[in-house]
Amino acid sequence: MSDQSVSLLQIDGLTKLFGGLRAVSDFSAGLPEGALHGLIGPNGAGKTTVFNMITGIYVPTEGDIRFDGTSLVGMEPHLITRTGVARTFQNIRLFQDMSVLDNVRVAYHMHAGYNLADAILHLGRFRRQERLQSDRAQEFLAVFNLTNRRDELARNLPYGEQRRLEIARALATKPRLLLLDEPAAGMNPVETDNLMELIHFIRGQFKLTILLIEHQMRVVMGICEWITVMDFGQVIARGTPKEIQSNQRVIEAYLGKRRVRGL
Amino acid sequence: MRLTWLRTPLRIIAWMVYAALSLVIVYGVYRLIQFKGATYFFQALLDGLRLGFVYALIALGYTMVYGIVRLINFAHCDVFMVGAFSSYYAITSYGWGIVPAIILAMVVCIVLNIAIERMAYKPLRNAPRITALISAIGVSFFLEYFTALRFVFGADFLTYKRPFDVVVWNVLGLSISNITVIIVAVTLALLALLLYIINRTKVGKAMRATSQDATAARLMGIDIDRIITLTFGIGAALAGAAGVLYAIAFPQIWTFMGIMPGLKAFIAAVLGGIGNIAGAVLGSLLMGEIEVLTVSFVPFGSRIRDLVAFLVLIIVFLVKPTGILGEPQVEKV
Amino acid sequence: MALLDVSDLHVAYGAIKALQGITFTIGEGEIVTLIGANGAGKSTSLRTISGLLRPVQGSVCFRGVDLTRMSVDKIVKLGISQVPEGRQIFPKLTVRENLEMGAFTRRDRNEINDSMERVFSSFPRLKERLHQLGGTLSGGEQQMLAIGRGLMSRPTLLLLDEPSMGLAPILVEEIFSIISQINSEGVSILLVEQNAAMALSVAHRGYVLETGKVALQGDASALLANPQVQEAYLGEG
Amino acid sequence: MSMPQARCLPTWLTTLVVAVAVFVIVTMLYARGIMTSYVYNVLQLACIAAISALGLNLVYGFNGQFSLGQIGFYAIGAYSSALITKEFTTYWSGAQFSTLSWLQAGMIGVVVILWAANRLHLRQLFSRLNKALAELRRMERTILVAVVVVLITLVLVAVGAALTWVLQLGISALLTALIPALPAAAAQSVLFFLALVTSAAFAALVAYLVGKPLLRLHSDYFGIATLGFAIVIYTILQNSDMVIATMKGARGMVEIPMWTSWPWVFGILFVLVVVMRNLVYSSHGRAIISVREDEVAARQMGINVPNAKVIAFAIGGFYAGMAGGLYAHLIGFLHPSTFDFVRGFDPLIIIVFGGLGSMTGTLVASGLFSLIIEGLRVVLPQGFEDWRFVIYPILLLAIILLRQKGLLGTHEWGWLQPPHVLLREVAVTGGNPQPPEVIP
Amino acid sequence: GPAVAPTAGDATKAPGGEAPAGDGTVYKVGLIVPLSGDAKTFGISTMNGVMMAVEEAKAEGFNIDILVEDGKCDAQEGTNAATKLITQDKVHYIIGAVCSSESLPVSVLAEQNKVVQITPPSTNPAVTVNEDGTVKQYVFRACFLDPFQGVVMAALAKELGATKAAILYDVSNDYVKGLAEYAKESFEQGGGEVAVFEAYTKNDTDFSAILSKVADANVDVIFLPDYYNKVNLIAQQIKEKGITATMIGGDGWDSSDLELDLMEGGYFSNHYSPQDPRDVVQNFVKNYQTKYNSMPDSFATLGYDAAKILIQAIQEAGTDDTTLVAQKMAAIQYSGVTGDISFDEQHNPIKKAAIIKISGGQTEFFKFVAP
Ligand SMILES: Nc1ncnc2c1ncn2[C@@H]1O[C@H](COP(=O)(O)OP(=O)(O)OP(=O)(O)O)[C@@H](O)[C@H]1O
Ligand SMILES: Nc1ncnc2c1ncn2[C@@H]1O[C@H](COP(=O)(O)OP(=O)(O)OP(=O)(O)O)[C@@H](O)[C@H]1O
Ligand SMILES: [Mg+2]
Ligand SMILES: [Mg+2]
Repeated sequence: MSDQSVSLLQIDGLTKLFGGLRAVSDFSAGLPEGALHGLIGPNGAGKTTVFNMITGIYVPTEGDIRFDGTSLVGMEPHLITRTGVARTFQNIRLFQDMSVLDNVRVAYHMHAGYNLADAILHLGRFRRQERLQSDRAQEFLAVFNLTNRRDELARNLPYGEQRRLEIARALATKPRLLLLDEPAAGMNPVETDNLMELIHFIRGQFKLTILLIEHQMRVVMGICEWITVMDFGQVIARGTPKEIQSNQRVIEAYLGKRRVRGL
Repeated sequence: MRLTWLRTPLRIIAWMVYAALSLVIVYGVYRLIQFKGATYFFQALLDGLRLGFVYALIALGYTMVYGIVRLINFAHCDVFMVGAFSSYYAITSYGWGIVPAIILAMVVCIVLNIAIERMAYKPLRNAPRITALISAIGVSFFLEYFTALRFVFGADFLTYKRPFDVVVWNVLGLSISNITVIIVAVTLALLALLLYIINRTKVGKAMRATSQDATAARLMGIDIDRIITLTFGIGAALAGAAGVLYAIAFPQIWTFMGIMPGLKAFIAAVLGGIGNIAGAVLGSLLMGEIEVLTVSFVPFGSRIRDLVAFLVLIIVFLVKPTGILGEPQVEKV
Repeated sequence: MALLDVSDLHVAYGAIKALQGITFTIGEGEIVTLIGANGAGKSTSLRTISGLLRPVQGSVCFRGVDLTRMSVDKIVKLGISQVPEGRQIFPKLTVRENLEMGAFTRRDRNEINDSMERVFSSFPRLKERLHQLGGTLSGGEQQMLAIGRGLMSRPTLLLLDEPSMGLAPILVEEIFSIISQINSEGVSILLVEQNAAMALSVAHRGYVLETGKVALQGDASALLANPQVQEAYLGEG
Repeated sequence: MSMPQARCLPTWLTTLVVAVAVFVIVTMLYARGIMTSYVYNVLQLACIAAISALGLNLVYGFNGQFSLGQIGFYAIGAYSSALITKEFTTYWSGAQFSTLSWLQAGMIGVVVILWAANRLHLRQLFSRLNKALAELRRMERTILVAVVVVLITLVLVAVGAALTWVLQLGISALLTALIPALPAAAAQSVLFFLALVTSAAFAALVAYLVGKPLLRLHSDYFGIATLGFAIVIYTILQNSDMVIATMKGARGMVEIPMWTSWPWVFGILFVLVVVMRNLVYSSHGRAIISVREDEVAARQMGINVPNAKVIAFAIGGFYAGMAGGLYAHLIGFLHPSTFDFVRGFDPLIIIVFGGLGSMTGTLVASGLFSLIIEGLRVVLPQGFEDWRFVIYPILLLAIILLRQKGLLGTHEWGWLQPPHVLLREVAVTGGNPQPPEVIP
Repeated sequence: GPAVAPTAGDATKAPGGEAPAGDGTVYKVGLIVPLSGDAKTFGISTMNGVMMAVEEAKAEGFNIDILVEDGKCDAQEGTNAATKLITQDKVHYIIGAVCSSESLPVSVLAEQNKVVQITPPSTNPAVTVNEDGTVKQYVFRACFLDPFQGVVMAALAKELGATKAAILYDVSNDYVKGLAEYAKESFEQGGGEVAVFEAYTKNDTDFSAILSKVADANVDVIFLPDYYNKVNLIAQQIKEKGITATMIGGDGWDSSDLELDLMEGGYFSNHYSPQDPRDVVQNFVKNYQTKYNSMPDSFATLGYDAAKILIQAIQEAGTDDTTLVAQKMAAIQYSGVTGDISFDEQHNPIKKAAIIKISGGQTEFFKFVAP
């Protein structure tokens, strides 16, 4: 797929060592604009580590990550976000003691459009922008069906809503690329189905490119157009869901011989 | 750009810089020794070591409790003071020897510290960490001001009568007293004992587990109340022993005696990497040496010994944000 | 007499009433599963059984002994072991030390080593990571470690809270077969799962919780066939 | 959280009424002689404690950075403002405005250096330099880079110093021309104001410079490093007479004009509360709070975490500096022992006591704190003076144990509550259907 | 042994309990001393001395009402204590405070409110004198100033034949620092050499590094101008270092808690000598011992004399008019335990110093030195 015309995200020879452990080794991939790709692989294969390197949490030992032509390697995480990359976390990381609305508004900070002095003096610009920001944030909440939870503390939300809030928050940074790390974990099949629809919806709505890590095959196979499979930090297969499902190596390393029920 | 022609001159400059630096260092050390003679220099080193071991004795208790319950136990230094006072009364009023006096101090401190834990920390186990810290500060104030009342210990500065005579040996022109030897020996023994308990025994592992995730520890069948009580007990025993030895080294006691050595020792523990037993000793030794060497060799050193010590602390932090032996903070995202 | 009798259990977090009178039993050698949506009170039930939470009302009896006033460590010593939701492994202990902590209540070194070998045979990955710190393991590895640690105490009753969460499909399969295997060795299991289909396929009986109450109960196969369950929890509606 | 309710009065109005009432009542009572200077003084001290604690509340309560260094900034504010006003009244340096003008010019110089260093994008510069020199060995490269570093530093410092010098001349001329021309009372007020603001800004700048490297440290390590900073300041103050004789070191700096009065203290507290409130309930405030909640997530939300931390820390330093300045001019005497590290616990105790992250809590707790310590002085009978500090920790412990989240938890009152966000009918642009409801 | 200090309650009889004498005026006096914190023991001694004087006066029918406040050896606390006493309790006279850091802000308030203040032991010149050299009309002190005592100590060293001296002092204590600086100046002027002039801070307990310097310099005398508690600690370590130089100290040494065997052969200057045969001294020592079960130290002595001076000034003025009392005090001729006292134009007492020698584990009177 790296041969596809223009890649929004282009990863080349990415390697990450933790001490002696090769968590990711010579990983390459390309993601065209508007794609919805899946990244799967056994536990500990290095998927989250790839996300962490894209978003600047870890600095790669080797290799390059280009987003829309600029290299993200060595860039500070918040600057990476500013170039248009957003993510969710495998273990939900919300701002627990802030309200649902404020969680989203924090993400909107970089588009706040007023400075400290405006805020302290409550100048006109502050009022206008704050109004705008609240409206935007509430729009996100509406999309994610969280409007009636607006003033609740994030920590008091049930799990499924926390997951949705995390995605809403990521979207508020106005990304072009969204990285979702196991968004369906801990959801039951019905909730998972809803999530899938939601992902589809936001992709169209916000013109996103999405890279998704997930272990629930009903999600990956259901919505991804293209899948990359990792094992021991390396790519072991790429292809359409159909191809992957029948790939012998993937079955051995990851899917298992018996098809998982509920797929 | 062809820059290769730069290589040779640059390399020459580099070697010159290295040579100059080495010369400066060698000369500096030479001057230090020459300043007042080798004896003076080594005596300073030795005095620093002794002070360091005194700090280490206190720091062990701090770091032990911190390592398990993540609480900066500000009351530790006051428990230490109570230990010193109880041995004082045993020695002056009842003529006890050093060993029974230490044991008494340890027992008194253990009882006191466990009582404090029950009353001031245990109810706060589920509260934010800072609340327990404020509680510890409150306990510390209480102990200091309460014991200064007339009918408790009183506000006087009491001279501590050592239960044995000081013997000063002269080795190669350096004077070493039996007090130094005792302090070093006791500190090292306690260090070994603590390391053994924490790393090798089941209780020690239970302590570490409790410190990392108390709920999970309970699910393993660990009675965390017992473990925490035990931790405070061990901390108190260390404070008791330290109190007596400190009073023997610097034979004067009063109810506020704990604050400064306590602070220094705690900071030394942080310098070494808080929660790390060996780090506490290392940090303390460094702290002691810095102080004594500053006083001995830096102009106006005795006025600014604290300043230098804390500047070193800050510099160490900038290089190693979790202290000398502290594990780096890893967070898996 | 059933192994575990839970009757009319009410549990609250402050003002939030998480459980509002649930009753269920687990027989000797049974696998029982609790299913339900997020926030239904599944984890709360497990936490109450293992003593982490105190009920407002109701009782939990294990072989006729009331657990509701007992401390967690005593309950563990009775033979109840919980694998908590969200793994909760000890991040700064090595994999090996984590497993040893699981055997905290046991004394015999040889038996402990035996158990450890058994865990390794189920999860070979853990053996490879033996000296790595728990906190740096990947999500799935941590889950394996948590289950392995739960098994180390040789429990009579094992409480599993979403053991398949975040695991690769091949391991999910594996875990469920391990669950069946442990059960066949006589360990009773209370299983909480989002993946209701799989849970019901290994369980003997099941209970469906809805907002703190038991909505449905019955044999696993009957529940699997129940159209309500299918629609709400199996995604096959 | 409060639901939208039909209020008869907007919150700002009730809050303003209460503030004005407090101000007027105290002023009246004092003017009528019903309130003694003692109570009047203690009230001012309580307000000063509140200002310093508010600053710490931003650093710890809202930003989550455990700092024990607040007392250091308090000391900086106290001593520098005292030097300024004392120079005005006594010409101790032979001039009337040199401290003030040097401080102001110096701060501008430092800020310019920092700004320039920032604009130069040094990190990129060096990586580019490194790349350009790729064919050289590491050792050789290091030398060249070191030379560049030294050169840039020298240039920046030179520019800053030159700027400072020129500015100082200008500022000093300006002050000399303007202030003495005012009527005496006005001149005094203007100067006092300048002294307070300048020294608070100075404290903030020091906080910025100290915080920049130290804020990388985690929780308790940062706490201890800031404690170290406070002790460094304390030691410097003890030896201050070696550099500036007027500061007198351990003898204590005397005859600082006693200009602080209730209107000053209350007015400044009022303004600073408004500033804090507006800051907290802005996007910048939310960014600061999010850092407390989860640094990693905050970064991923595009927040410049180091920056957010250092800004909060500098603002906290500003508040402490302001409080210190007011204190110096209330007591009229400064002694290093007032800035002992044990005193540094006071603002920490106050904010935990009131409820971390609650501005109302901080205000209430500061009042209560002073009330306990001074109230005991009044209440205890003769002969029990030494019981004051025995009872105070008992009360502290009792309250902490009974209200573990502090007096007010995170609750706020009146206008200090989070501003109400309008519920909007939002139409999702594009007219797509809403995603289906997920099972509750 | 530990002094059994009474609480203020024992000493203060219920105010106003006695029938007003003479014109019926009750003279309200405030006493500010540190009663909490690490200077508490000094505060208690001072208070004991003051209370003895007050009770004697009461027994003679003088109508005095004394109110005690804790100044905690701290500027803010001292200020609060003083404003409370002045504005709430309406006292016209203040005895205190002990630490200069308390006395200084109190002196400003006293001057503003025309309240007569006499501090027993604060030596900081700024307590009685403004920076511009003018005297605070209402503020006095009972102790001699650092320059005088410093000179006395230096002269004593010379007299003992010392040529090389070490001076160790506490930078954080202005009394100690002042003494050290004046002793140094004076000793050097007399041709001596101060080979070691080293500072330490209040909380130091380990003096090994400084003492290595002292040992290395081989001095004849060591000036230790600190209080007895610190001196005990330093002397112990001096002994352990094997240093044999003569130790010389100031009035801070005067305490029953001074470890005499450590100071053997040492000298210190004091306000009086217990061996002084005058009645006033003998009565004071005897009464103090019966009342408090310990020998009076310098704080108690100065507290006693300060209170006596105040009472005498009030009696001479015969009214409660503080301006008059201050004038009377400025011109007072008082004869007390610490000698015959009058005030110089800066409100510092002019009195003799007694040199005390320590030998054979006893203190003995050596000689008087007049200013
Ligand atoms: N900070 C770290 N220090 C040391 N090892 C690490 C660190 N982070 C990850 N690892 C190791 O790197 C490997 C890859 O981890 P990663 O989290 O990327 O796996 P993953 O593919 O996301 O797995 P999962 O599906 O279970 O979440 C694992 O073996 C893990 O133990
Ligand atoms: N610590 C807590 N404090 C307050 N409320 C809580 C707490 N833990 C759980 N709750 C509430 O109790 C209810 C039951 O929660 P529980 O965790 O038992 O649900 P669950 O069935 O395990 O859900 P999930 O599938 O998300 O794990 C929920 O409404 C939840 O919000
Ligand atoms: Mg992962
Ligand atoms: Mg759950």
